[in-house]
Amino acid sequence: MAFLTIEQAINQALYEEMQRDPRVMMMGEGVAKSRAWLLREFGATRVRNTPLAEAVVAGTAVGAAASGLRPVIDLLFAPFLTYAMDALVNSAGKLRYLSGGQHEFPLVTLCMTGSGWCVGAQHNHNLEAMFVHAPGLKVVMPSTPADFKGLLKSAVRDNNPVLFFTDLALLFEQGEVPESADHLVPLGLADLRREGEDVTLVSYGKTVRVCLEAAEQLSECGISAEVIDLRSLKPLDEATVLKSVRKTGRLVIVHEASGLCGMAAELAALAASKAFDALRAPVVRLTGPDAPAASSWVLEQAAVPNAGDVVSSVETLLANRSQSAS
Amino acid sequence: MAFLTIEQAINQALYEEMQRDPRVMMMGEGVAKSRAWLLREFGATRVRNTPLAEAVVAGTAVGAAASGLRPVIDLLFAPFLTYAMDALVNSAGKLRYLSGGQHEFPLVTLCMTGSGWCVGAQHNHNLEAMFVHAPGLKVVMPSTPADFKGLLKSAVRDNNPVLFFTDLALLFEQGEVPESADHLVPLGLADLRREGEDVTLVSYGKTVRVCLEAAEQLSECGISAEVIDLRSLKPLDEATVLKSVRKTGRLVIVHEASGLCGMAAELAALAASKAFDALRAPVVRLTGPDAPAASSWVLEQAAVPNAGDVVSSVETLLANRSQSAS
Amino acid sequence: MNSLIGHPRLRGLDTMMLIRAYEERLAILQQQGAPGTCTSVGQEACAVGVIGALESRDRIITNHRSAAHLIARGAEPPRLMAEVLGRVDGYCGGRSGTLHISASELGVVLTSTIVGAGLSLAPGVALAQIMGQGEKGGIVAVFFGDGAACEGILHESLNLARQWELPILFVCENNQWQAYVHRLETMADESIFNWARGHGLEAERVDGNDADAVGEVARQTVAAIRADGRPRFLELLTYRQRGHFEPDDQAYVDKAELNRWLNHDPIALMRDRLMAEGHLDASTLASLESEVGERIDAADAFAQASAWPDPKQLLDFVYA
Amino acid sequence: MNSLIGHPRLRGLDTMMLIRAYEERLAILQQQGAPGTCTSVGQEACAVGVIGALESRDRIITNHRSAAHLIARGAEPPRLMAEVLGRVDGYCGGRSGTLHISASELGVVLTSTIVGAGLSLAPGVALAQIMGQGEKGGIVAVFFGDGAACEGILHESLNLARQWELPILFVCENNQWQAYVHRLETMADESIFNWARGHGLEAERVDGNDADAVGEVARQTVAAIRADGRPRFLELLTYRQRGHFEPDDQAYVDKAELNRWLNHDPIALMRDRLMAEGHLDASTLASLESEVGERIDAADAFAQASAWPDPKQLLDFVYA
Ligand SMILES: Cc1ncc(C[n+]2csc(CCOP(=O)(O)OP(=O)(O)O)c2C)c(N)n1
Ligand SMILES: Cc1ncc(C[n+]2csc(CCOP(=O)(O)OP(=O)(O)O)c2C)c(N)n1
Ligand SMILES: [Mg+2]
Ligand SMILES: [Mg+2]
Repeated sequence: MAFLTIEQAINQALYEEMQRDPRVMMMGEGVAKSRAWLLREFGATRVRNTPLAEAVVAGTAVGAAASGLRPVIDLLFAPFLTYAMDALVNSAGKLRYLSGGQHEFPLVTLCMTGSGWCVGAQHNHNLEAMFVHAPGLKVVMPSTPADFKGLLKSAVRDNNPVLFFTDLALLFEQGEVPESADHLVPLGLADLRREGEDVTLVSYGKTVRVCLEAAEQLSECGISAEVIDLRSLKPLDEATVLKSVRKTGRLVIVHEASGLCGMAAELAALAASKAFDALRAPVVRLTGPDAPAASSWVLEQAAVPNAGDVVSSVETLLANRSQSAS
Repeated sequence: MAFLTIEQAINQALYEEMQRDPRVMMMGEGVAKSRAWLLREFGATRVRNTPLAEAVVAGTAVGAAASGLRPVIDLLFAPFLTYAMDALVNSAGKLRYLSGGQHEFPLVTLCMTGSGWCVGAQHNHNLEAMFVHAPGLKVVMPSTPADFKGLLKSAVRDNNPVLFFTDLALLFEQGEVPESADHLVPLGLADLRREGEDVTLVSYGKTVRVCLEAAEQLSECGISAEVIDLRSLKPLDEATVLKSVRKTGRLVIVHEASGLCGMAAELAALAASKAFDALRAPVVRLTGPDAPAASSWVLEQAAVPNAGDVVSSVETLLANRSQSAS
Repeated sequence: MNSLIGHPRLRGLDTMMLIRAYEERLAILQQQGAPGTCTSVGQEACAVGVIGALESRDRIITNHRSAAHLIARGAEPPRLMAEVLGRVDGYCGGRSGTLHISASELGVVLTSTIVGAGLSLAPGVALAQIMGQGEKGGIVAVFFGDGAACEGILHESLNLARQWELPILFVCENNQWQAYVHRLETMADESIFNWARGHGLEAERVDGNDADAVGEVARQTVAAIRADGRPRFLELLTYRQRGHFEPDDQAYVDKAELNRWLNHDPIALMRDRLMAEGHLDASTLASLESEVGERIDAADAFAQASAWPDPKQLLDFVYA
Repeated sequence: MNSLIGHPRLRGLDTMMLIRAYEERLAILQQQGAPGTCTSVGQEACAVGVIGALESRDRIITNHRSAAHLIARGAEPPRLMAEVLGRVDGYCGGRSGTLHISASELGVVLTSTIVGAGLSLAPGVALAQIMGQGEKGGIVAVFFGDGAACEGILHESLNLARQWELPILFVCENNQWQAYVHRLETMADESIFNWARGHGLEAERVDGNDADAVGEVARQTVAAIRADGRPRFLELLTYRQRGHFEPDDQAYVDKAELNRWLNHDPIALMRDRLMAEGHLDASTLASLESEVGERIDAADAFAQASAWPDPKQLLDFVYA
């Protein structure tokens, strides 16, 4: 085991995959500087700075992926994906299908998002749900160094386009990471981060920590919360979520992204359709508001669900425990 | 009352609003041809063909809206919005907030989508949920000529950016439309299209008709279905949906868009959190698959929920009626 | 290929006739209820001229108006027609329909109907070529319209191709129309190739209805790209004879302009020239015509007989 | 404005000094925990020269590197600084922070930090002007970087502005850097203004560190736009002295290049020239400097004393 930051875990995953497979290459505005180490190791042919031109960078990755390379592109901040939307949604997501399976798109798109840097809504916008909604794409948003490494490696090896979101606030978090170059975390598998009986807390990215903190606090009041870290948003590990909901009968979903048509909506719908009989209380969504992220620290923080919010939601849910128990 | 197609209702709304307010103007690739009537009436200054450059067309509309005009842009098919995503999501949706309220964006974006034309996923992609998810935008998708007219007029008068989706398959449907130039349908108000007791069918756009057909068929088996046409996806008329769900205890949501993080997820989550106590059966989502739309007629049609699907879902829900009744 | 074809330019004529007949048949099928198409009627010389200058190791990116490019590259009308009709024997198993037909086996890859998307994809295909994927020395020819040239992606694509020295032949078929808008309404300049020159690319403009002229400049340009690996740009002046998408009454089209171009039809031009030069006589022409007609009849019969896809396979090919 | 300022060019110098002092203070605040900023240190002459040529009826669109434009237009450092710190007295009530400061009251509208977004917005602002909104005869000056010039939106914006004859002054501050990438890595050509010329726009390139030279060409260009309503393009050659975003050690920067430009600092250049010409002496300079210092101290105090926004108002201004 090594003790790495998430930043380091990402770099290690990229290094190992580039080492393993000469078809893996990187492109993006400044990648050859931000990942100078990779440039030194693998040279300027495989680690390429690009012009500020997200549309053609993404399109180039799509074209390259269909032609035998395995590109990883870094588009920096998630809102900049709006410039690359045609390449990602209409090309990467659809041209395999529309061609009757002629093309594969082993392509990873890296980007960052999340509050904590006072940069405002044009850098801080958790828009992962847009890509979950779009067909043909996979979406990953891990929360621990080990998962960042293991999922990024799996993403690079996947033959489909994968959107890989990094919550900026996690970048310098540290954690144990298996050293093996074969440490892979499969796409589509959630991680049960804490077992519990009374309520299921589901989250991904930065707010997993919020849920873990809340679970800790809840345990002090005798409430046992199960915490699931989705890690992959698509494919979604429905089984793990449903199993937990069936056990606890209560579901609280927590994320920083806006609520409307977000992942919490998807999970609530999942529970309401496939674990309805087991639900013992209303499903609760704790999400960011339907508002752009403000830069001002106090507003930025006010928009993110925190452990206190989770605790009080759970307490409300369980207040009527005796009544609603079946 | 006039008897109009949806195409005519749209044109009439545009005509009346341009007549009423000289700040209303239109831009888009071919609008001066597809709406030659408006060109003749209002001249080339207010009805403008554009180059194929969706990004700058949308950006221009955003800039014009903030500067005193009230632009309506026609971006043709919904997937082409991917080129206009920065202007819509990052500028129109966020610059009011980020500027602390300095700007308003009275701006309508028209586009078409939906199956029935064998044009495939790059013309047929119901991506309205992406814009519901994005803050600062409003989203409308009507189903009747009267609503097209009344909602488009309201959209033009609204001081926020409105995405206005037209399901192509409806374009030549006919219906009664109030003649008054003041016929407005407010954004954010659903329409209870049919009253019922046993189940609530919620839909929007083309599949409203599917639900009405299903309700008719169900009535023949003695099942009474309530049908709600959302009309506005954002703002969403939560009250009408919740009231109905509280009455019937059963909810089936039907749309053509993909399911993951779509409107059906949002509505299911709404019911599971705010009408949980009234729910008597699992919430059902009948949506398009997580797949691009194929061109081939049979595949295209297979991807759209039909009345038979709705009927059999409802029958399944009600099969256990006695057991699950509280 | 027809056994009557002695002279190589006759082969070009024959291909243009096949393209024309194929698309005219599609227009008829459309009137009988088949999906509409964007025909390349009037632009056949662009496809035949440029694609004739390419080799099998090269890659081609086309767009919504793809039939000429596909057939010039050797695509079989039966499978094309089956695709347009949405049948299993189509190149894409019916999933594409007419608007995004890829035929990787022919090197026609990644067809997108999003205007300008080909320009975003081409650098990646070329990058893979110079990074050792596929056969050595291949180049990419990307076909796009005057309308696509107005999309911002042109600028990004030209800049990247130049900066990274990607072996791309940019082929702008300037057919004067962008759906229902004349290009003079959307661009103040007469020429598009100046935009490429602004990027420092070598760029030429040529009569796109003259297959000989297109072939000549294309051969030179392809040779130059192969020699130094740098991108180059061709603007082919041509005209969209049948309107944007079948059916199109072209009521909005200036009849005088249309007639000028009809009188400069690429097939008639080549036919008359070959006859004048003694490479073609009336009876050979008649045989070519009848063989083309037979091929199209056969394609039509094949396509109509082809099965519909199985709805159970709706979800095939979403993910790899 | 300082009472010591007799000569109009002294006002320009004073403004540049104010901008510099303001941004250097922000850099210090950043080290103390305030949010980082993209300073325009080294580029002050671009702002002062161009904005000095505009009138109040004109509109300005800036970007992430906005302080010089805002202050040159008359924005008050206390309210700017409060905005950077996220406080209620900022121009945007703390919602923007440093990256998207609009000040509509000054005609600085629609600031987006998305690189190139200003280019998409400018035609709409200009369109409103020529369609009778706002004061008659106004133009739009849109500032953007060499990096933004690589985005496809440049092409679309130039083409639309030309085609619709929109009164836009495109101002490209070519500061040689695009975040951490040198522009020679992203564009093969020495010049950006050739791209505009490829679009048929009149375009000039000028030393962006010489406020006199910028002012001269800007005045001529603005007059020309006002006369015929057509867009024009200026490329201002300048340099980003402090790196991309505070803090930035610039380890990746070529020291020789940086030094060349430090030796051609816009403030020093103007100061020395005014002294040489007898418009400025050492004691006046010292007074100007100390007044600037006082203004910045006051701004700092104001900003730090300004209240934080109320979280209860989190949802204000999402919808109109
Ligand atoms: C981004 C986008 N916008 C609009 C369309 C609709 N559309 C399809 S073809 C076409 C005209 C394209 O003109 P041009 O590029 O000149 O090609 P041509 O059709 O003339 O061959 C349009 C507007 C589209 N498919 N994609
Ligand atoms: C679309 C987009 N891509 C990337 C960024 C991140 N970013 C912010 S400023 C900047 C550099 C822009 O370079 P340039 O346009 O030359 O302006 P400069 O910073 O040099 O003033 C980058 C890459 C962004 N804000 N928006
Ligand atoms: Mg054209
Ligand atoms: Mg720069």
